[in-house]
Amino acid sequence: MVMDPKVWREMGLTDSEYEKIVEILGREPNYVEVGIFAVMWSEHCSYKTSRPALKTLPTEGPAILQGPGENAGIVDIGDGQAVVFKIESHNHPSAIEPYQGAATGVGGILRDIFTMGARPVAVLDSLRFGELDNPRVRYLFDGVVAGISGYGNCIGVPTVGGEVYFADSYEDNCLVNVMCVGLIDQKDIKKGVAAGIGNPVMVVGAKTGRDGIHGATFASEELSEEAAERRPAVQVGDPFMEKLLLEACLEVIKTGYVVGIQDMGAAGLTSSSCEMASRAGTGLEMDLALVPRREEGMTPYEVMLSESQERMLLVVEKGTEEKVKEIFAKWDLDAVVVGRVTGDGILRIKEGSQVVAEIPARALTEQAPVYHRPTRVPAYLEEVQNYPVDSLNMPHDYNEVLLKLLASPNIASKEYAYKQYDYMVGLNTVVTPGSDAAVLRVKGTRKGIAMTTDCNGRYCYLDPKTGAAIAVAEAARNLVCSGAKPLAVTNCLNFGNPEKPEVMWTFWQCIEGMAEACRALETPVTGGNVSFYNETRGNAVYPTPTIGMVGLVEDLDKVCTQGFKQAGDAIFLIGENLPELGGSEYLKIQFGLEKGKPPALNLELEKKVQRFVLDEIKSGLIKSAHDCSEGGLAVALAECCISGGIGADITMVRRFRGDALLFGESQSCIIISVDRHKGVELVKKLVDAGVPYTQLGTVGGDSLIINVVNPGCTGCGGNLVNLPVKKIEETWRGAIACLMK
Amino acid sequence: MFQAKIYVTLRKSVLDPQGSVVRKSLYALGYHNVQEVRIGRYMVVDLEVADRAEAEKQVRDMCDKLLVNPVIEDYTFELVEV
Amino acid sequence: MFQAKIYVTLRKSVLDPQGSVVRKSLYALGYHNVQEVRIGRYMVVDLEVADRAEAEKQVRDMCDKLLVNPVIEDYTFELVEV
Amino acid sequence: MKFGVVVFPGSNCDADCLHAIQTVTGQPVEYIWHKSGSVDGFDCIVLPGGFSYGDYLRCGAVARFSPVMKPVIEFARRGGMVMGICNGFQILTEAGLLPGALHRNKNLQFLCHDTYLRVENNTTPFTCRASEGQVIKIPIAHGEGNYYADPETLRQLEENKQVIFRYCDPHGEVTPEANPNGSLNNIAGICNEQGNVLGMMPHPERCAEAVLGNTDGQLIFQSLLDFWQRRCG
Ligand SMILES: Nc1ncnc2c1ncn2[C@@H]1O[C@H](COP(=O)(O)OP(=O)(O)O)[C@@H](O)[C@H]1O
Ligand SMILES: [Mg+2]
Repeated sequence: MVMDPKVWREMGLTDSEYEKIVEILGREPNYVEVGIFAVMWSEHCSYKTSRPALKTLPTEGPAILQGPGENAGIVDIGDGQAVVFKIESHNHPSAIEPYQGAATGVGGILRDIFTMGARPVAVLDSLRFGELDNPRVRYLFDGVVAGISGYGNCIGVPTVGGEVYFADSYEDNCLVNVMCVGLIDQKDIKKGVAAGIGNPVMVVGAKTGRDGIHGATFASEELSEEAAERRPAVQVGDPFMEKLLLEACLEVIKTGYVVGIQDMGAAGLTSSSCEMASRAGTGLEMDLALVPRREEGMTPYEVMLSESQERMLLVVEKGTEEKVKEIFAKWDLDAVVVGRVTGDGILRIKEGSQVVAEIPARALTEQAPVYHRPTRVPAYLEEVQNYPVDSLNMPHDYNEVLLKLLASPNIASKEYAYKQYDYMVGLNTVVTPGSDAAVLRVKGTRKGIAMTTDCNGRYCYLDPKTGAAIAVAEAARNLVCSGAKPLAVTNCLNFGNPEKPEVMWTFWQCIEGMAEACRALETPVTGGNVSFYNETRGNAVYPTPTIGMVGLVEDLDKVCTQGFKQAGDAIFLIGENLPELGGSEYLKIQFGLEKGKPPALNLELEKKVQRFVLDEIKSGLIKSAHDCSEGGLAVALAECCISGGIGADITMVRRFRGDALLFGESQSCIIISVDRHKGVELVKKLVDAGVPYTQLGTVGGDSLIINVVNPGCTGCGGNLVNLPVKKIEETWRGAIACLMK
Repeated sequence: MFQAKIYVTLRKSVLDPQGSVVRKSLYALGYHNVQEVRIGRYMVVDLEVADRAEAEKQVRDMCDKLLVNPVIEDYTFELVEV
Repeated sequence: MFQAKIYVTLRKSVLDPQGSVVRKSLYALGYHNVQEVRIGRYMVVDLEVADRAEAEKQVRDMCDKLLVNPVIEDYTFELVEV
Repeated sequence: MKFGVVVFPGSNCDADCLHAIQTVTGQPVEYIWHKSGSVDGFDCIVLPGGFSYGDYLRCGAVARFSPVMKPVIEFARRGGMVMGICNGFQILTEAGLLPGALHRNKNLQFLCHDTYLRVENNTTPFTCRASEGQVIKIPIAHGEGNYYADPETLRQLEENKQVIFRYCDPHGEVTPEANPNGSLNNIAGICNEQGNVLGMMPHPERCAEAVLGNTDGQLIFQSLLDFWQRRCG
């Protein structure tokens, strides 16, 4: 019987993809098989558009134990221990149902970590929304934060960091990227492989319902009204179930009975089974009648494609089934044998005795189509990059501008969000949200692990390659400022519709920039996630390649934070402040402009600055460190004052426009403070290392004072900023809560 | 004045984790006859409106706009004059 | 078989933070007629019991033991044969 | 002195409590599984924080029917020391070992931040190392810590000095601004009439080590040990 083309087209397959399926199978597929191909070959699961670009990223390094291809990446942190980490998007579901969308996003990424055998120790959330003056945006922001809080707090994994940006381009497509970090003894590492012919396959955890059928396909198209109509039953997260599943899985992994394990994420049973078989070069035979169900009358198609949460697929050593069941029973969970590993490479799905689908496992994974989509430079670029930023008027009142910047939601304190997160559970959080990177101790050692997420989408919009490279550099800089050596990267690439050549061009540019920066800073990519089609009615989100990075603190006594520590300490700027106003928050706040060329990134200088700062944090010379990012030098100084609860007296030489000096966002700039008697020693070291620097002033008092002297011009200098720290802090801390009222 | 009693339930195919924990707990307490438990919200809204039709319109409106999440929930309501 | 519909409300003397937030939001949305909002739980329990009196006894029992916290909550219920 | 930390399904501060007790007191401490039918051999039992049974229905409502709660209740009635932190406090009220109830925070949000507490009664096993009126800094992390009791119960609590901790400002002033969740009388922790059962919303186990930046929580675990060894109280 020949299938109506409408069937596969509605499932998201093209006619030529359908022909390829017929060719692979040597026959017409049946309905279940088309459904299985459709999800596995969806953009979300197959990476058919992004794969050629992703291949160009650096993925190897001495510390990398597991690069891309598994459920999460793994880096060595010494003493037989390792860090397991990964980031993932849940953008589309969150736009429809913010609470559950974000909650299940947390649930999914946690499973990616504990499926490797690691105990999740931290979550970070990287969020993007439209502007807060829109009530729908406030609803989304509140819902997403509550969802992350609801799930993460309940399961007891602290949410220790993240970022939130607001820009119009995200109004219809909010971005919800969640990263999870886990700790593991290297000997316990597990992989998603269905090895050992004859070994039983088990489904464990929640029962299967009709949730989110075709969620992966849904995530692979633009959000339109029709798409919203066709939306699958929304998945509701059950963090309590996940907590039990987490404990049970870790317990069972310790026994050594587990051969392979994988969570059921997008495309549920379908993706977990064929990926596990494909990695091991085996086949799987499963009887769907044995899968525990929540609803009656589910068809094989529905069972295979259900995206019910909190489920795992396990392959265990033959003969250990009962012992495995016992452990799950202890945690009040179902564990059911549904099939076995076979040697023929075929994914064979039965319902009772009837075979309902028979597909070579590799056809679904490795043989998925790959597209080299055309690229074209977007027309807007030239206009925005050449905007005559330097002809704008300078402000009269720098105090007012600084306060406006501090109250801008992109710069203001994000404690409205992280106050709702339990960031302490687990007793590891040494540096809590609010500094440059979060630091967690590794109990029983002197070590700490540091983590951060970063990406300025506006920079990527204005210059995708530089923007993506800056995201990597900033992430590394944040880790360095906390005293950690950057180790490795996971990324979440959020873009518009890749079928548009302009989007594809920015995608490639971002990958190039990211690859270059990762190479230079020796932070290989261990995996990540691509989310395309973040686009509605022709409006795509800013290209947003979020970088998640982890680093190692060798000695927790040497952890550094951003707050100024003591009156009298000397303040220095390490790096070089240049006249670069393009892409700054200042331009947006003061002129409503998101234009200009973003700040340049000199990777050689970046490396030098980072190496110097890290070395001198370790030597104990540096007492505080904070990198300049959005809002520039003035905002960074204000944050050092707020965190330290103390003022600063700054004097700078004016070599270019005052607004660029204070609010420009030059890269590779770090504000540090040292003991007043150590200034000379520091300068000598800086000179020896050939690192540019500027002495800025002194810690002390209860105001932030910034004076500017202008050598060539009498009367041009003077006091630009003089604000009580208390006032600065109130403005910065209360801004978002005030907008959310 | 009218009082609206609004009953909000999770849609049929949507997972109800609360309900299933409560069902298990009731079972453990010896209530073996319990088949299913679904947990929703019950809201009582007092409205200073004279006219029933108007009250009805307003309540429906509030539910659609704020009180109910149509993506996962269904609702019914009753109006009592008080 | 019976279906019990159980309505749980916060006691009058207990402040209802959820209700007052919802009331304020409704007001902000332009529903100026709203006087009070109280938010509680609505539970539907399916009971495989043949006899109404027995069903009633069981439901009351469950409420007193588990489903309702008498320190802060009140409840009423209805039984429908299904 | 032997401590036991009960593990309910969904407890997530169990390991934290174990770790803090071990680090601060150096005494033996073990987990007690929720299905356990006995608590024999333990001298102090801790019900840890977390989301037992997902906090579904009401916080602590389902956990209080766990098999282990029967021996815990007996142990408490015999005068054994029982301490409930956060979710543990909620379980103790649901179980009737402590009066009142904890419901949604006033602002409806989960709140995680440091709070200041005034020690209102230093004659209990949990506070004997403190001075009366001492101000300590202990973090909260809860969505439902809004303490309620009817007026009569509240009056009795105050009269019997059963209010052990009150939210206050850094100087010890009990102000509305210092009240994070809407609790009546700024109540953060109470004990039973006999003084051997404590419930508190803030988490002392989270601030009992220097590396975490605050050691005020040690006071409570040290008090327990000193009380047991008759060095205070
Ligand atoms: N959504 C969030 N969740 C948790 N922590 C957050 C979130 N947003 C921001 N933070 C925290 O606030 C601090 C400042 O964030 P950000 O402005 O992005 O810093 P930076 O510019 O140094 O990268 C960091 O500690 C960050 O982890
Ligand atoms: Mg940032």
